Order: sequence, then C-alpha cells, then structure tokens
Amino acid sequence: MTEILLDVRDLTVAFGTSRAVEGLSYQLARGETLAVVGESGSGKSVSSLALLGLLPPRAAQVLSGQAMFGGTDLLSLNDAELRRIRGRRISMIFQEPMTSLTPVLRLGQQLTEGLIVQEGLSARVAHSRACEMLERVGLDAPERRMRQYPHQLSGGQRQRVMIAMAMLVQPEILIADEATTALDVTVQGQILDLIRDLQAEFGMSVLMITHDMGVVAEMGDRVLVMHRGQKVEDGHVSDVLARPRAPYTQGLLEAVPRLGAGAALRSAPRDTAERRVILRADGLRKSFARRNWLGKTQAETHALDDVSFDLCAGETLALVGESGSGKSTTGRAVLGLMPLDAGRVMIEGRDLRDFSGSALRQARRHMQMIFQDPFASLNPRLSAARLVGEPLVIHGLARGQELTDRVADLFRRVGLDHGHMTRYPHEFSGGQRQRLSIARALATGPRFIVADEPTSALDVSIQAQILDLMRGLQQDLGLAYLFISHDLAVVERLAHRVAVMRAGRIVELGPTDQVLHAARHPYTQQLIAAVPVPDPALRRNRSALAYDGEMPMGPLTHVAPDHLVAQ
Amino acid sequence: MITGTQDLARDLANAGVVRQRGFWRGLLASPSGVIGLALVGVLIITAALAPLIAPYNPLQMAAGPRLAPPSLAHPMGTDQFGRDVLSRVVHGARLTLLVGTVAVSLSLVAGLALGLLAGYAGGWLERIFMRLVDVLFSFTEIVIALACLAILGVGLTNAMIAIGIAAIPFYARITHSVVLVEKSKPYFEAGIAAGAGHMRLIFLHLLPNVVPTLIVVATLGISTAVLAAAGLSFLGLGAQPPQPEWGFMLASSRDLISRAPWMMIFPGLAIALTVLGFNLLGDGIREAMDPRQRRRQ
Amino acid sequence: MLVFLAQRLFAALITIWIATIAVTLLIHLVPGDPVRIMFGGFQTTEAELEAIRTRLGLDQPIWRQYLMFLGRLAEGDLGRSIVGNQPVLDILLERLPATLALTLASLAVAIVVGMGLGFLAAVKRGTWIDSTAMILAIVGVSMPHFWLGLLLLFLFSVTLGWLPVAGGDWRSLILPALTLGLATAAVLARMTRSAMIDVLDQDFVRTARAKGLPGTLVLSRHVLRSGLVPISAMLGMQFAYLMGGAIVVENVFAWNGLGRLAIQAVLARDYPLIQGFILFFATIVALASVVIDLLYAVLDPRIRYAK
Amino acid sequence: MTASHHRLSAALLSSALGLTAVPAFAQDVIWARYGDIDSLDPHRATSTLSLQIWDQIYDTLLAFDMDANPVPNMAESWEASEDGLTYRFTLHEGILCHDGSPFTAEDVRFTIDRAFGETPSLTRTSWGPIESVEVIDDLIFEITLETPFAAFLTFLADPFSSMICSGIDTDTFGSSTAIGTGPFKLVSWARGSEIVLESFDGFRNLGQAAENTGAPGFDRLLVRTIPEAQTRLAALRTGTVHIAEPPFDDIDAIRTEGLLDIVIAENTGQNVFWQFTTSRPPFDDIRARQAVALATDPAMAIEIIYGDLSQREWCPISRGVFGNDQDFCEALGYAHDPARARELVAELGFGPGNPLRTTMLVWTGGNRHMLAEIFQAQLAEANIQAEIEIMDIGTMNARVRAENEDVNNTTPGTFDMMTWSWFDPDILFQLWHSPGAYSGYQSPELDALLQETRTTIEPEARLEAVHAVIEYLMTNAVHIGLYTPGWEWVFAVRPEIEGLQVGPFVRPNFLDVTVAQ
Repeated sequence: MTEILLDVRDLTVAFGTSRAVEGLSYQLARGETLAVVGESGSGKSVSSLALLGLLPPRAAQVLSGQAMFGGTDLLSLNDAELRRIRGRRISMIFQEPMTSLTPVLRLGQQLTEGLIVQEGLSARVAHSRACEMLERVGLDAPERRMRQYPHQLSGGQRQRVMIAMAMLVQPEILIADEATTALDVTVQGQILDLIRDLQAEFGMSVLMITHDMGVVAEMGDRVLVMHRGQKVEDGHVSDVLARPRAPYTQGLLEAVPRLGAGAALRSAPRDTAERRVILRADGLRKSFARRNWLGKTQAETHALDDVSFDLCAGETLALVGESGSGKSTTGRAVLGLMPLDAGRVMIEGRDLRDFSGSALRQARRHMQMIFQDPFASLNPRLSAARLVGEPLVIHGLARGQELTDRVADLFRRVGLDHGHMTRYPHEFSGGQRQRLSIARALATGPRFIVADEPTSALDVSIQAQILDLMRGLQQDLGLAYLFISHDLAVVERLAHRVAVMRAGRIVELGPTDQVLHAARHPYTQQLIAAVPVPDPALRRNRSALAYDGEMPMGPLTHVAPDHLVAQ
Repeated sequence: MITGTQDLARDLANAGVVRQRGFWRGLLASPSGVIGLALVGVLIITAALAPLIAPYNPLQMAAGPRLAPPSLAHPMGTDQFGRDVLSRVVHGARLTLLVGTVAVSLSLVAGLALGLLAGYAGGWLERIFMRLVDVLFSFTEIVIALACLAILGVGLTNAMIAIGIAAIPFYARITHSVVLVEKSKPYFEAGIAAGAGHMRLIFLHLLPNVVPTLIVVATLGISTAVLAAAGLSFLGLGAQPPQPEWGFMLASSRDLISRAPWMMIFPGLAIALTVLGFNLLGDGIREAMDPRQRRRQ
Repeated sequence: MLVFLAQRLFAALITIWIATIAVTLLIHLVPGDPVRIMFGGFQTTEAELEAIRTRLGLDQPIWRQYLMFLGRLAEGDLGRSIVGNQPVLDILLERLPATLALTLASLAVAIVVGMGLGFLAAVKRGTWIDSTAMILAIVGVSMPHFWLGLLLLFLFSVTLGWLPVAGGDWRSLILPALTLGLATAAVLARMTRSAMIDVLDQDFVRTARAKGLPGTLVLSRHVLRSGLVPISAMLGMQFAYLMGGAIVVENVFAWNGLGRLAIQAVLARDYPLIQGFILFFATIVALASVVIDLLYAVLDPRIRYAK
Repeated sequence: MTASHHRLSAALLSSALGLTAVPAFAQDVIWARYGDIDSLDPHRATSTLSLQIWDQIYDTLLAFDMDANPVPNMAESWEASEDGLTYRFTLHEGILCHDGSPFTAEDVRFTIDRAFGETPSLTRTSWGPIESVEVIDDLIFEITLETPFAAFLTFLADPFSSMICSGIDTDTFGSSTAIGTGPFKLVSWARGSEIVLESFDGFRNLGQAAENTGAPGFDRLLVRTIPEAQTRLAALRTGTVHIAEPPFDDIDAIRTEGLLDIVIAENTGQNVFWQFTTSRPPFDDIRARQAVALATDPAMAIEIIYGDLSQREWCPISRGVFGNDQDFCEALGYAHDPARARELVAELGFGPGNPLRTTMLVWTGGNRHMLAEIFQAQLAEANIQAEIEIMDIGTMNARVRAENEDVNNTTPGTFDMMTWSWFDPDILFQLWHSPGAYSGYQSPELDALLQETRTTIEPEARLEAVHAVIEYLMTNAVHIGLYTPGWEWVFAVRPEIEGLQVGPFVRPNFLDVTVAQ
C-alpha cells in the first residue's frame, strides 16, 4: 500500500576484523518514521552512515548488502554518484550540535554552500532560501544569524540550524542520528516537536536513530531494535513497546526507569516529628567570574543564588535540574569543597565556616561524597583496599589489623569480595567501582553523603543495583543522601523530597510525590512534560513545553506543608 | 617537537592512560618503540662498555695516519691528529648520555617541583608564577642557555647546567598543565572530601599521577638536551678539547669537510641516531600509552 | 578582538619588561669582576677600569642601575659594545635584517614543506604516503641543524659546486634557509598532521560531506580553514624556535646575523652586547607572537567575536 | 670539462647577480677574511685584522721596505740630534687627505697628541717616551723624546703610527668615518660583513714597496668577513671573492689543482710563544714552566698542522726582527725531552695518578686549537693535565692579565699560547718591563736589561742588550718561543688578480694589483 522508499537488505559492515553491522535488513516507507534503537555499539549509527558512504575511509568496510533507493543501490555508487544523493535527497542531522558545524565559517556560508554547489543556485537565491528556512525552524532574525558563527548560538539553536540545513534541499529522507541526545530535556522536547512538524509539512521519511525508548515511543511509527550489530526485532512501535518478543527488548524495557512508576526504592518515610536536621544550607550564593588574566572580572554567572534547604537524618533529598542549574555546585558547596560568596552551611548546628583547616578535615568524616564517574574518582595509583581504607588512615580511626578488618567489612557491606582488595581500580567493572566509591564514603561512618549523579554513567541494569544498595545502606545505617540527578525517574524511585533547580535557584521544593505529580512551578511542569515516556499511549503534553511566560524566580513560599514554590 | 610535547602531556594526562597495563606489550608492538628501544639500548651499551668496544684510546694521537679514510683498521677513519674516529665516537656516547640525563634530571626535578607547587597552590601565586614561566618560555631555550653560559663561562659542565636551567620553564609548564588536569579529576576532590591534608594530596594523590606523564616527556626531553648540548659544543660553548663530544667533533670537522668528510659524517650520524632513538622511544611510549594515538595510526 | 589584541600586546610588554630586569641582573650574576673580564685588556690601568665602572654605573646600587638602564633604554641607548666600542643598538640593527631574512625564508620553507607534508599525511592517513611523510618528519626532527647544514654544504657547495655560500646575496641564503626550514618543517609536519587529523575526525567534516560537497571543497574550506586555527596558535612558538635555531645555523653558514653576533659576544664575554642581544631577541619574539596572535584571531571567529 | 663548466656558470651567475648592483665599468677586488676589524681608529685596536685595513686607509711617516727596514715615506727626510732625543722631520709636499685638504705637520701633531690624549692609543707606549711635538712650518716638525728610544723610527713605519687628518669628525671617527692619506678612501663599513674602500685619486706612493706611484689600478676594494675557511674557499673557487686565506688542510690540494695562486707572507714578525701565570702555583716554580717547555714538541706539532707553512721559532722574537738569532736561542732553549719533563713534574710532587693540573689558554682560529690539542696530548705524557680554553684574542689578553693579577685565586695557574707581531725587539720591553702588558713575570733585573734595549741606539751594543734579555727570559722560562708565523699569512689568490704583494708584518699591498678581464 505504502511506497517503499528505502530497502536495505543484508547489510554487513566491518571495522577491521570485527563486524559492526551484520545482515541488517529493513524498509522505510514514504512519509513514515522508523526509529532505530539500541545501546552504544549496537551498530545503529554505522548502518546509516554506511548508506551515504560517510564511514571513515579505510577503517570501515561494507562487506555485503544492498540499499535500494529510487531504483539504485546506494552501496554500489561511487563517491561522486553518492554526492548527488547526499544532502539532496537524503539529509542527516547529528548528535553533537556543538561540533557538527564548522566553527570558523559563518552560518550563512554553511547553509548555502550545499545549494550553490549542489543545486547550482545563485548566492542570492540560496541566501533568501536559507533565511526562510531559518525562520521556519524557529530562529529569530535570520539575516543576522546568517552572519553569525556557530559559537554565538546555544546548543538548541545550533541544532535548529542543522535541521534547517538538512531541510533546505527538501530531502526525501531525513536521518536523525541521536539528534537530541546531547540536549537538555526541555530543549530535546522542542526539537522533537520541530522534526515532527517539519515531517508533517514536507512529507519526508525520517530515520530516527536513538538509544532512548522514550524518544522511540514519542516519534516512531515503526521501531527497529538492534543489539551487537544485528536486528533483534522490528515492528510497529505500539506493538514492540507493549509486547516485546525478543528477550533483549524485554530486558531493555524493564530496566528503563519510568517516571510515574512509583517509589520502588524509597526507604520507609520517617515520621516528621522525629526529623532531625543534620545539614542546613542557608542562602548560599556563588558566582563564577570569568576573569581576564589581570584578574579583573569580565563576566559573572550566578551558579548559586540564595539556595536554602534542610537535610534530615535518614532522608534522601534530590536536587534535580538541567545542566548548569547549579545542582552539582550546591553539592560541592555543602561539603565545603568550594568557597561561597554568601550564605552558610550548618552541619549539625555548627557553621562550616567555623571549622579551621584541620578541624574541617576532621569534620569531613561525617560527610562524604559519591561521584558521577566512579573511575575518575578513584586514584588509579592506589589499590582498592588502600582507597577504601584511606579515610580511616587520614582520620586515624584504625591501623594495622584493625584497619584490614574494617576494610574487609566495608567490602562485604557493599557486595565486593574480600579478594578484590588487592586489585586496582582499572581492574573493576563500572558498577564495582561505584561500589568501591560507596565503601570509601562509608568508611568513616558519615551522617550524610552527597551523591552526584551516582548512576548516570552506568548501564540501566547496573543502575538499579546501585540504587538498591544505596537504599539498603540508608535503611541500615540511617544515612541521609543529598542526591543530585537530572533523571526524574531515578529521583522518583529514591528520593523522599525533591528540590528543583533552575539557573542557580531552587524553584520548587517538596515531597517527591507532590513535586513530580502535582507540580506547581511552570518549570517543574515543563521538565516533567519534556521527559519522553516509553509508551506511545502517553505522548507528551506539548502545551506545558510551550510555556512562554516569565518563569517566576522569586523567593520560595509555602503552597502546602513542606511544599515550597518560587513566586 | 617541544610544542607537540606539551599537548602530548596533556593528552596523556587527560586519557589517564599512562598507567595502563600491557604497556611493554604495547611498546614492543609499535615499530617506533622497538626501533627506539634498540637505538637507545645500543647507546647505553656502547657507553657502558666504551673501553671494551673502542679499538683505540680516544685521545691517542697518531693511532693511525692523519686524516685516513675509513678502512678495516679505522672503520670510521682518523682525524687530523691520527686519532681513531670510531673510538672517539664510542667514547662520545658516554658524554652524550651523561649530558642528556644530567640536564634532563636537573630540569625535571626543578620543573616538577615548581609546576607542582604552582598548580597545587593556585591563586595569585600560580598566576604570577606561570606568567613568569611564560615569559621565560618565550625567550626560547637557546637564549636562556646562552645567558647562563655568559654568566658561567663555557665548558661542557656549564653547558649541561645551562641546558638544564633553560628547560626548567618547559618542564614547569608541562607539570603545571598536567597538575591542572589531575586536579580537575574527581579523585583529587575525593581526596579532599575524605579529609586529606596538603602533604597527602600532593605526595599521594598528585605526584604519583603526574610523574608517569613527565617520564614520557623526559624521554623526549633527553633528545632535545642531547641536541642542545651538541649544538653548544658545535658553537664552541660546550665541550672543550680533547673531549670526544660529538658536537665538538663536528665543529672540528668543519674545516676538513672536503678533505675528510668522514669526520663530519660519523659523529653527526651518532647524534642523529641517538636523538632519533629517544624520539622514537618517546613516540613508542606515547603510542603504547595513549589508545587515541594508536587508533590514529 | 580589540581586547584580545590589547591583552596580547600587554603580555608582550610584560615579557620585554621582565627581559630588562633579567639583563640587568645578568651582569651581577657573573662570578668575579665583569669589568675586569671585559676591559682588563692590553695596557689598561686600574684607574681606567674604575672610570669604566663609573661610566657603566656599576658602582651604584642595583635598583639605581636598573633605573639608569631604563632611562638609557628610553633614549634607545643600549650601551656600547666592549669589542670595537660601537653602540650596541647600531650593531644589533645592522644584523637584524640578515636574521630576519633567514628566519622568514626558513619559515616559508617550513610552512610550504612542513604544512604541505603534514596535510597530505593527514588526508592520506594510514597509507604509505602517510608513513613515508612521518618517517621523514621524525628523521628530520632528529637531525641536528648544524649537521644537516654541513651535509648540505658538503653536497651543494663542495661536491657539486652549485651554490656559493658567501657573498650575502640571495643565493647564499638558500642553504641556510633550507637547513633551518627543513628542520622546522619536520616539526611542523607532525603538528600539522596531528591538528588536521583532529579536524578530520570532527563531526563538522562529516556534516560537510553529508551535505554532498565535493571532497576538495570539504578539505579546502572546512578542514584546512579549521586546521589552520590550532596550527597558527603553534606558529608563535615555532617562530621563536626558528629565531633560536638561526643562532646555530648562522654559525654554520657564516650568515652574518644576530646569532653569529650572540655567539661571538658570549665567547668574548662582551656583556653589553649580550644584554642587548637578549633584550632585542625577547622583543622580536614577543612582537612576532603578537603578530601571530593577530593571525590567530583573524582565523578564529571565536576570538574575533569575543566580547 | 665538468669543473670548468661549473666555473663558467658560476662566473656567469656571479656576474649576473653579485655584481649587478655596481656600475658595469667598476672594477672591484674582493678580499675575504675570517674576521672583521675592531675599529677604523688606529688608536683603538691592536688586531692584525684592523691593522691591515688601516694600512689601506692611512699612510705612515716612514715605510718598510720588503726586508722590513724603515725607509722615507710621507717624511722625505729626517735628522736626529746627537743625543738621540730630538728628531726633525720634513714632509713631502702635496700630500692630500681624503677630504681634499693638504696633509701638514699640524696633522702629525694632531695624531700624536691624540695618541697621548684623553683616551690614549692602546699602543701608546710603543710611540716611545715622546715629550713634545713642535710644528716648525707646514712641512717641518720636531719630536722631542725624554730618553733615547731605539725603536722610534721603526715604529713610525708601522700602521700603529698611522697619520690621521685633523679634519675628522670626532663623533663618528673610527666607527663610520675615517680620514687618512692612504691609497683608499672609506666608503662604508657594515660591521661584521663588509668594508667598502674606494681608490683615492689623490694618492701618491712616496715610499711603499710597490712600483705604482699613484692611486691603485682598480676602483674598489671590498673586504668581506667570511669566518669559515671552507666557505672562503668555496667563494674563491666560484669567483665570489678574489683573495682569501684558504683552509690549511686544503693548501696542498689547491697547489696541485693550480687554479688559485698561493701567496705566503714573509717577514711577518709573528711569534707564538708560551707564557705563564707566575703569580701562583704551579708556574711560580720555574720547574713547572720548564716541564711544559720540555714536554712539548712544537716542531712536530707545526709539521702536522701547518706542514711547511710555519717554522720552529726558538727565540722570543720572530725571525726578521732585530736580535733574532736561531743558534743563540736554540742553545738556551728547551729541546723536546719528555723524560726530563716527567722528572721535573715528579720533583714538584705530581705523577701518573696525580697529574699536574692546569689550563692552557688558546686564541681561536688559524688551527691553533688543533696545535693545542697536540700539545695537550704531549703534556699528558709528562703527567701534566691541561684543559684547553679557546677564546678570541681580546678576551685572551684580558684573561691572561686577570690571571696574573688574581693572586688570591686558589685554582691552579694557567699558561697560554700567546701571539704577537712586532717590528722590533721593543716588544719585549712592552711585554715584560714592569708593570708589563699582562702584569706577568717581573723582576728589577729584567727591567734594567729591558731599559737597556730601549735606550741603546748603536746597533751592535743594542744587539748585545737584546740578547741579554733573551737569555734572561729563556733561562728563567718566562717567554718561550714556539713557532712563526702564526696567523693570516697565507693568501689564496684568483688568477685574474695580479700583482698582490704582502709586505712585512702581513700587510697586503694593493698598489700594484690589476684585475684581468
């Protein structure tokens, strides 16, 4: 019934001796969106690059296959012939908007050069077409944009330029290779909407390459799941997501944290009456000044602006927000790892500033940190046992046999073998390394731990294990966590309370269920709305994303007990 | 080469790969590593066993006829005094190795200490210090070395010191940039968070992670030092007669270039091969340690 | 960009300022009595030496000497050379054109050969062209300037008799410029290759190819332009190294520039001349690096349009 | 055929490129030397390189004939008083300065006053004990001495006594201007690279040893600095220069090849000798000095390095200089005797495991460093370990003096291969009479002997006095002759240049030079 535009059969691509893609076949119909999903290294990008001859020369080789497009086999064309198709009938947009545009050339030149070289248009015609398209993709002042350089635009704006560039030639197929992965979640939502609108308007087919099941559910008509270079299964999005047949797809879908799935890992909520505040942040302020080399301030960015919150014993407070919102800065600030411009941090009622250098070091045994990248946060020169034991040595808590015993005990506690003690960090897997970090953080028996994106560098299955471990430890030891994350689904599973940060300020703070399910602040609503959900039935609420009023960024006020919102 | 080295140091530090296992396997798998290792090995053996290898005393005049071309008795010919060029080249290996290691050790230790302190301390101290280093750097090493020699007077020992001093800004700068990379890694902050003191942070966390990268740089640095020393000797500012220093031998071959080209060819070849050896070894180590580099090949 | 340039210019001034301090200190670091070392020649009396000390201001406190030095510097007076008693500035200015000619000619050789080779190797990465170019480059890096010079001298002047090496006309510039240029070309080739490979691996190159642009246009417009940015950043240092290398090469070829002067001055311990040379050299390198920064800024819009 | 082809093309190239800047009719002679002059001012330098150029720009009252005897030149006649204290000179008429003014007795007085003035000539003691200069008229003047001075007339033939015209600009004189009465006018001096001289039409040859009585027979003399011997040779071969000192090791080949003429200077007056820092150990002990002399074999060393271009010189003054007598000196000298040297060294308490350490200072250039290496090896056999330090002559002069004066220095004393060229044994007075040029060895006895050589005018008596000084210097091992000549005395000349003569004391004379087309 529908016209098959692209028919790929038995595509095999090799990198040296290893096969990145093996025997891949699929079809793309006119006007449809095919989502190709898989983890990194599954061959999903390679397969599409191979179609257009964009694989790195010599390193990669197409061993077999056919790709019929309008009666010709793309794989049999030489470079000159392919060029007539590339950027004319098939366009691509890529993952990194920061690096996908040539930094030293004006946008105008980059937008029009294809039209001039390929279509033989005059510079003036190409210019006006480019301006029109810039306007179409939602960029203001297109004439000015044409004269700008890539670095003068934000990431989202650059991705819009990339899309404009791809759409200028009105291609039959648009290949979007992880086109939204590097963007913040709200920007991602906007870009996905733009692609959908353009598809509706121009009627092209879209090949959407992604690792995000949410994006698949949101965009795809059909989905193709890849694993280790091979097709695992394909079919209509609603079928595959609802009733995955391949075990791999099932596992993948199960591990994906879903917002709204509930408090699976949350430890038992404590009675509010017993709440004992162990950490109080009070009006934290910090601005990073870009100084010139004379030390004169040139520009200031407010990383923290009047940030206040409490953390009680045994509870998990999540700090969420997009990149640059100040959540990591807050984490470092409360540990005294960074001097503040104003405000104070109270640890069990004592101002952190009152501690002198050595007293501060002593105080650190009560507060520890777990980092995002478990490998980078472990000194590669020290053995696992020394790493875990180091805080004990520093604080003079144990020596000799006692030290060994306590370290062994910590290993057991985080689920590592005794035999792991003599190994070095690079000999551990990612999940094991994060366990090591946790063991180290636990060594001095701290009251609270700042966990900065502790699971975002891990695969989804490992992620769950680590969250499980953290919850268990909280239960057993009465630890408090300041949990920093951009992933609302993860936060929902672990946190008792959530603080939403934007531009260095907390805009909403309250119990997890209230913040995530009855958000009061438009920004929180936007954040939640932007999260793609791996369920085609639950497509995002586009109106929340389109919020274009002024975001209230004033002081926090109570809207309910324990629930504060910026006015 | 120098500019490249700074990037190399930062790359290595960023990659955090200096500590990777299978280093020797990697080194032996790269052609540059093998050839470099072989050349440097030959140099070290030659230097160690010079009296056994050299057929004559390097200072003995009239060991053969004057200015004799290469022959079985004198494979590299003789010089204007009838000294055996081969014996001189063989003994020259000792001086070369000595100059290379002493000069590099001097600049490495001083540069490491300065760069480490500035990088660790941060703030105004760092700013002023690094500015000063930048300035010295732009004087270029040869001019600093000339200034040192103008103060100290000429001679091989002074040349060695001068080369060592001249390279301090370079090592300080590299150390500083590596320290900055290491300092920005979370493990360093993890150390602070664990409550470690200054000494612990510097000597347990920073130093062990900075030194391996610096060792790589120093390997390349030896080639620079050897070249510089030969250059100064060539200019008459370094080795003095009758030292069989290669650069000096080249200088004294200048007037005989048409009559006895072997006097110019062999010491020059010795310098070039030595420098090539250390450069290849450095490249080999770089390849063995930095997967990014390996991929590029 | 004006701010950027002002900063670079200021940095250059700081360099020169520190150079003035360094050269003032230089003479005080000399062990023994520099005046006696310099002037204690044939038939000079102690009274004459004392007069010289007074004339040079060496009997003054050191800060005073520094101020005097600055004062004279402001009038363009760098003192007088010991050997021949000529004004140092005159001598330096007289030698400058020769060194600049050599340095610039070498730079041209280095850029044409080195960047050409490096670019070719990067584009033909992994082929025999790449390997050959890189073997040439590492051999070139390892080759001492002065030996290469002697070899070229032996080949072209002594054996073949093609190129005269004396006379000071442009033909006698060929061999020294080739020597210095080739040695630098080897360094530049490695840097260029590495910079170009970085660029070739960048996403925007793929973007340009995905647009269907012909390969030559991708290379010339997107790759080369972008690769020139990091390379131009390295050129400043390369210029300084060329100037330094010129000191050696000038001595091989008896090229009558600042480098020969410097060695003669060191051997003769002609301190005013050494001081003048260091100051002069630092100034040229500093100013050259400003010029190269300007080039860098022109090539890189991120700097050109920085506020 | 190939060689001549190259030569031809090189000649074409050089005429096309090298000389195009010059008007086609100009005839240039290009003379390349290893180094540059220090100054154009005859009172401000002592190097042979400088002196050779002064000789072209300035003229002297007397001149040397080819046998190094002083003969009338600018001064056509003179009379000495009975007591030898007053000399009355008469100048030739019509001598012209380069600025066109006539040269008169006033200019003579100007020159002598300048030599003793505020910044006196570096060689002022060589002028002798001049008390006054009295100008009688334009052409006649009288010089009065405090004491008789035997070397007075010979000095007036030496370029150190070059006559300077009083019209000089005192600010630029010596560095960019010079006015004399010599055969060439100064056009320009680019330091370190080139001196351009132009034939002076107004020149008259009044006494110089040349046939030409007027201005030189070509237009310009270009004196270039080309430090590398091989470079000079290449330049000679390609015709870029006409006259230059060739590399010593190539001289045989050049002679065989026959393209270039080799001109060797005679009567150079040059003497290379040992002297020692006698103010501190080890050379405060005569045995150490003698050991050095006995351990070294100059004859063998110069044979290796210079072949027949140099000769063993036993005396402290050179062959051709008044008082030189090889037999007399050899009898007093130290023939090569390493065994005896070892004995003396052993007496001083040194031996094979514990060599006598010292430093040998050597003047750079002229293959002297090679000679030094041979001496170094010879000394090593007598258990004397000598470091070599090579430096330019100016530095060496200063260094030797500083070594002598630095009494409190605890490092071993040095010795040096010193070089001097002089026309008269009066050099010994300047070197050794207290305080001495180098503040070296001094004794009242020696001072008395030296004074005698100065004030004794009568030749036979003076010869005796000179011999007495020589005997004293040699038996005390203070000044030990090595060889002669020692620097810049070999010239390779292209065939198109004819008539180049090298006068006494290595002064090339261009008056008879012609350039073949």
